[in-house]
Amino acid sequence: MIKRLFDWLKQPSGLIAAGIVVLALFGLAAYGISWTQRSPEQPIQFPHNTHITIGVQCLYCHPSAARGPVSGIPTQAKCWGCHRQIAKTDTSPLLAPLKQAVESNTPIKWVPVFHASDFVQFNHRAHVAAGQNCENCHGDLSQMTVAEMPQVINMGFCLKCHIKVAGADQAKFLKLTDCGTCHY
Amino acid sequence: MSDKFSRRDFLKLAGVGAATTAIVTGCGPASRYVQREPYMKMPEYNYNGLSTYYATTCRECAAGCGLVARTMQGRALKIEGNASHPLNLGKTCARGQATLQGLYNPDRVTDPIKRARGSASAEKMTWDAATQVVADALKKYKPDQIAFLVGTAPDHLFDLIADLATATGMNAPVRFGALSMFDARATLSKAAENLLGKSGLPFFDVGGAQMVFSFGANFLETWLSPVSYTRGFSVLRDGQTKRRGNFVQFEARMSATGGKADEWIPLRPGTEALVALAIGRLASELRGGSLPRAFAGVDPADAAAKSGIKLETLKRLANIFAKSTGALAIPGGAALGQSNGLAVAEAVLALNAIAGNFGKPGGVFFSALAPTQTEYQRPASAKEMQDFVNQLTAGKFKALFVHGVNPVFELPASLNFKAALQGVEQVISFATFPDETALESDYVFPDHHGLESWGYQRVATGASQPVLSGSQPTVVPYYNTQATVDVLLAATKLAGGKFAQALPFKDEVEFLRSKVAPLMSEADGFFSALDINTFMAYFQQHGGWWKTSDGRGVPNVADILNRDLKGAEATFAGEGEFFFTPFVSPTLAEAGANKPWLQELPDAATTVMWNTWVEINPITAEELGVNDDDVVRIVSEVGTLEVTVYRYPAIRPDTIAMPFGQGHTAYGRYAANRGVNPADLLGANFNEAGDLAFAGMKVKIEKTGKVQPLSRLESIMGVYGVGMGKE
Amino acid sequence: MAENNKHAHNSEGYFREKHLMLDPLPRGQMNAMAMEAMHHSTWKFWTVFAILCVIVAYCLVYSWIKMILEGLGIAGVNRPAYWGVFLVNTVFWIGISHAGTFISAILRVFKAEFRRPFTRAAELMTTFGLVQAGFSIFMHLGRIWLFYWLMPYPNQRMLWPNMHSPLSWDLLAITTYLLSSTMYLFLPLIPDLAMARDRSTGWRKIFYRILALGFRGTEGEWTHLRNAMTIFAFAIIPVMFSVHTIVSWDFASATRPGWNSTIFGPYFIVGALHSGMGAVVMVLAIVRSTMKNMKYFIRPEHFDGIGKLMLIISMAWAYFFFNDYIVQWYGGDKWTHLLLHFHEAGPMGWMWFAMLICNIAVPWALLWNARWRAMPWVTFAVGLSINIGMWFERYIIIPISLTINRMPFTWRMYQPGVEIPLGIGTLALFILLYMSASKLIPLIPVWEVEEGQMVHELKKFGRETVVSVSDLE
Amino acid sequence: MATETKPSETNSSAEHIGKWGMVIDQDLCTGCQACVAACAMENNISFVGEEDSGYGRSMHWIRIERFWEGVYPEIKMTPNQPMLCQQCLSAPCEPVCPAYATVHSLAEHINLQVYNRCVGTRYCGNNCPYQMRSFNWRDYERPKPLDNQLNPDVTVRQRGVMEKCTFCIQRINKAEDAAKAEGREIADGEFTTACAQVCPANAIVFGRTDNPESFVSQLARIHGHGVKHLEELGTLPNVTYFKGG
Repeated sequence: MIKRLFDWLKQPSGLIAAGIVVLALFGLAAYGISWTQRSPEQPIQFPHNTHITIGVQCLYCHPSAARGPVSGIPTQAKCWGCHRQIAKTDTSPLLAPLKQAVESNTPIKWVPVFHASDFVQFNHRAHVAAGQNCENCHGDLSQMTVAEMPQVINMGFCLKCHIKVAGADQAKFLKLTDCGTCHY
Repeated sequence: MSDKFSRRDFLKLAGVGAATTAIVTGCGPASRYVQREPYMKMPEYNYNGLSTYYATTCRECAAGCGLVARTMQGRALKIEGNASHPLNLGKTCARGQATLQGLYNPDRVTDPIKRARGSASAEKMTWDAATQVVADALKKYKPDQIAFLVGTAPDHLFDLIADLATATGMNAPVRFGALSMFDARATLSKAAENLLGKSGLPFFDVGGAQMVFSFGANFLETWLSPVSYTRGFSVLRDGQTKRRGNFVQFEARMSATGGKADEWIPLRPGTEALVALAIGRLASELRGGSLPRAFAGVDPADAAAKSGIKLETLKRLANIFAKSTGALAIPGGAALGQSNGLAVAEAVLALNAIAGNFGKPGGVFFSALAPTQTEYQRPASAKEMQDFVNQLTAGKFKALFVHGVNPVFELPASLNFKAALQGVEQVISFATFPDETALESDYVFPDHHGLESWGYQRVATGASQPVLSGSQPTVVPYYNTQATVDVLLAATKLAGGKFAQALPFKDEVEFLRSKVAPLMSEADGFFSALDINTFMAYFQQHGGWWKTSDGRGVPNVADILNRDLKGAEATFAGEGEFFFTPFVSPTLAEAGANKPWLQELPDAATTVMWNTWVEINPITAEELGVNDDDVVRIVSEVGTLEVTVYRYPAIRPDTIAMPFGQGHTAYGRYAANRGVNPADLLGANFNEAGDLAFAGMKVKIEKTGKVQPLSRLESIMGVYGVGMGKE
Repeated sequence: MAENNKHAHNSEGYFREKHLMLDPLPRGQMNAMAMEAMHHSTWKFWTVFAILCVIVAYCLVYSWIKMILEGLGIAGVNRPAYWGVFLVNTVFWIGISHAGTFISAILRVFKAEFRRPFTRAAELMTTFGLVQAGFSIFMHLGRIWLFYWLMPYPNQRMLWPNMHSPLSWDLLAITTYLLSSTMYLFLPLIPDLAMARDRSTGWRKIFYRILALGFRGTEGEWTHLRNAMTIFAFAIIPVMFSVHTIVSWDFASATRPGWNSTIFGPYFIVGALHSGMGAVVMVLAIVRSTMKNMKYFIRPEHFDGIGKLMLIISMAWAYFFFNDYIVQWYGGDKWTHLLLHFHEAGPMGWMWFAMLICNIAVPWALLWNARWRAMPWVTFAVGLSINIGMWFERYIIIPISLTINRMPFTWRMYQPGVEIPLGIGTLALFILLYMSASKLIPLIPVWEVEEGQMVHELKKFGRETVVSVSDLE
Repeated sequence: MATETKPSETNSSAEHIGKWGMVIDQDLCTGCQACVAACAMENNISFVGEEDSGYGRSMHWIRIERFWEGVYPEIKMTPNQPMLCQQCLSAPCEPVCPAYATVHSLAEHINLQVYNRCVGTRYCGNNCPYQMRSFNWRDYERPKPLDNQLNPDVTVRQRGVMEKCTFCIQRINKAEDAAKAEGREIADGEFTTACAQVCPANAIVFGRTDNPESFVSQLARIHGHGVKHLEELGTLPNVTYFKGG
């Protein structure tokens, strides 16, 4: 009966059927991969681009990036500091959640996009101090509304940059490629 | 908010298991499963991902060490010692480290509850209702029908209740704790009163000494202020900047402290006084001159015979004591917990007179009294507790408030505190954890955990200067608990009348300020301020207030040797061939048993974890025909216990020892129904000073044939050669 | 073969019934016999088969999944015995797998004629044994779902396996051995598959047709096959030696008392052959007694031949054991002395003595005698005792030696937990595979037997009758 | 069990000095277990319960060993011996790991354990002469809300992963980062490991061994008789013991 299967596969309809199956499988795989890389739903479609175009510095809202491991999400007190003075706040539907949150004094549940795994000890401070610009990893947010992943950020991505930065400096190379620098 | 934030955030960090491996390839899908709630208004001294440190005071025992709590985003992460705190200089003991496991213990009392006594089930109440209950109790009963039972620590709650009592004619609050019972503090202060002129807690400057004779004092484990005494010990041992000091331990069972001694003298229990006096006599003979009256009464040969120490050993020790500079003799531990405990204390104190070290470095002092304190307030002795229990039984008290102490577990079974509670109409416990006493009360109105609460605590001993150690909340209260002080204040307001007048305070903090305010006018404090706000700010920042000057009292020892000291031997209650020596587990002690990591810490002497054992000399074990891990029944005059045998090579063959700390019937999942409680064997025997003669019993041992293996860290093969085959 | 007691019988008839090579049957009949053995299976067979399936399902599949989900806690491993029965079984199965190659490759290379009927049975053992070894070593991993990190493959982390570690070599060596031994099993199989193809119908026919690769038995095909087999026979011998040497380095290159011993390489190989021969003889005895027509193919002469080998290997093993012991003792390291003492006098001392009895005393006592040697059940018993003894030996080397280290504070005994069902599971799976194989492929390399029969004859020199072989090439 | 170190050996060449080191004065150690508790709290070590801890599966990264000398009544406890990962400069655990999960940090000169690379062959555990590696035999339960105290600077380990003392590398990195931020070198005693920080008897001291002025180096000079355990194996430990007495 194996023979019969082969014969059936040889004729055109069989070939087409096989082709369809293969394509379906590839499609599914592609969808799955893209799904893992899509940026998540946020409570507010926060427009980074507008804020950047009016000249707000990244570190204004994420000050911890210059001081500690995590950049942190701004407190809504900070948002309100400006937005209470902007008429648009009361009108814009985009800002309604913020208004509502501030009035009801409930926190806004943001969903982190850039997310170091549990076993990676990432420190923003060192990278900012080393003169890395935010966009090197986070992409050009002046082109985005909500934050998105410009590229897969994994150990390969980190290492490539670390090796480049270290250059010929042996001590630096050792420290920047040391497992113990990030994993403990 | 903030602690909520952190908890959510923490699910990520703590997300072991699938998450960790699912995202080995880096970020991506995992990020979708987390939500983050930012602070509403972040404190301006705070940054995301950076820790904040708060100074506070350790509540794990009454010593009052200063702590610094590392917190991040509303969670307490780690406890460190407060480096500037004069008592512990940045160090802590294991219990202090494990405080966090109490704070985040899964078995805390989460809400105020009402229960039928002894029943596990309980119904939750609102705090308003709870306050009303307290207020009613205050109003309903005559002041002298209301009793307060609080922990050993002389803290702000004690002051508040004391003020209330004096203002309203209630009974003064009773302070008690197992540690103070096993420390035999009453005996020490009585001996001081008899010999050193005034009642007080003596302080032994181990650090300054060169040759320490310790009669049963387990000062490296739980005795009085273990951390500060351990610091002293490390100075004693320091052989680089000075000559390395030596140390001899007299005790029937080698404690962890005795294990560090250069020489361990296993004397017969009850003969400590004799031995001390004999050494005193021999030493003063060596010194020459007239023989002091204190030692005249004792015959060294006789002492040697009774104590089982060779006479030449006594002579040698006496010689060492007489010749060495900076000799110091310390009475404590099981030596005092005998019928002749007071005699022992006096004899040993008298021994110091030969060294003539009173009030000198490396000698005996009176502990520095805490600021604004005029005299030493010692916690209730066991005898006083017995009277208290009798009053309860007699129904003298209608309402009993319990805080910070667990008498049902800690008091000897023979005192039968549990039954005594039947004589009380209303028992209200303020316990943070569901301990045995809370289980036997009608209401539990849980207090904050120490790391969540305000307060201060007087340092009774251990520091050379007067110290008032301060507490502040390091994290937001995790459960629906309330500070007992606040509850009482609110209740007194509801009760009105003289209650309300007695405590005219808005809340706990205001009360604290009123108590701390006088310190601003005190001399040579290490900080001061002109207004109370600044002062309180410093007080919290530094974790308390202390003087820069030495506050230790110099004893008046005019004719200390010019009296008759009776070297009476101890009498032992109950018949049986073995002296019974309970000792306090250094890690579990009063309140450690519900903290899993303290359970998993090996005992310093036996390396046993998670259970209770009885230490029996291998020779004795052979005679009895029992082996390691065999379960034996121990019969005292008041009770019996079944406990596993540990063949302990460093204990007298006629003595057995058991750790105190396990054997809870409640107190959370890690403590409940684990091990046994030696307090169930202890009879109501006291020494002259009213302290419990816990080491003053003789017991029988019976085989049960059962076997229950102990978890030890050590290898029984490697350390004792068991099962290694004959060479 | 039978010279040693020809004085007893010198008759030609005696030689023939004893000597497979001397009473040839027509090819057709012999093929038919092999096929019949393959097709014919009793209810007993199927009951055993079913029981084994249940055992595998519970002991192997269920227990393993449970262990993966709950962690190694349900096994008996602890500190200091980080390795336990899993590694014991791994070494044990690799040892079993050695016999196959040894018999078929080495005996083939040395043209030992008595090998012919049971080369395949031995080669099957190699392959199936290696499968069990692989299972056992994967069971022992703490995070088995990451096993692929042990394989060298390019990745963006720029991470490679650590080639300093014997475990990495293990992985390579075992995979190499598995592949080559499978090939080596397959090559001699081709003519028989072709034979089976021509004698069967239905799905079997398709099955054999696919496997037989269209072998038709032309002269050219035979030459190619012979060359291929010769090449493999020579090539696989060093692989075999390397595999167990590397396994031994897992221990020899560690800094533990009782482990870092220079003799471990050859010691382990001899040990492997020891248990392997034992296993082969057991399999043959079972096959002979249970399968149809096998009494014709497998005869006392074969047990006699294997028996001699077993005796020699047992002596070699004894020598290496003594050598290892004496060298370690002479080394004078205090921890090693403790360990040696612990082996004999410790709580597991009985195992140490049992090992010596099973591995040395029993074979030496029973295999000296030619008549006993030729009795299948005797050699079966000896094989069994040798396998038990060799399992004990590995148990002593791994968990028991791990008990004693340089930190007496940590010494602790080891009690196996879920290892026991998992071990039984691997054994059951091994038997199961073997049983199914016995029904799918001819267990007897019929063509080799025929080949042998073609070239054997009895020659009379004066009063002496001898078996002579005229070589093919 | 241990041999004396001659100063010539310790100061011979760079890779024999290392970077971070610890000295432990056994004469001071009272066996109070404070270091064990502190280590557990700092490094998210899970507790294993009575049964497993009795079967040699306790996860302590530091354990205090004590033996007995003599027989009653002339019996003595040997000086308490806190054993932790000796952070060997030539460590037996490193070459045997097939996955490079335990590697030598060429930047910090200590032995790293990379939890997320570990596949759990446990070969390192066998090969550690000090038996100072603990394995996650199960996913040990940490009931809520106990997980609140977990230190975010330290990975929480999964079942099937080997772990060991890291010389509190999270503190090392933090201190180095802080020093870098202020453009200076780390001062001696600026930070220390959890065990050294808590030790009430000051028996444990941690610091830079490659800096002759650091407190550890000075201590090592003062007590001439420092002992490195199992040094005859050539592991070059970074922890020195003073027997004292």
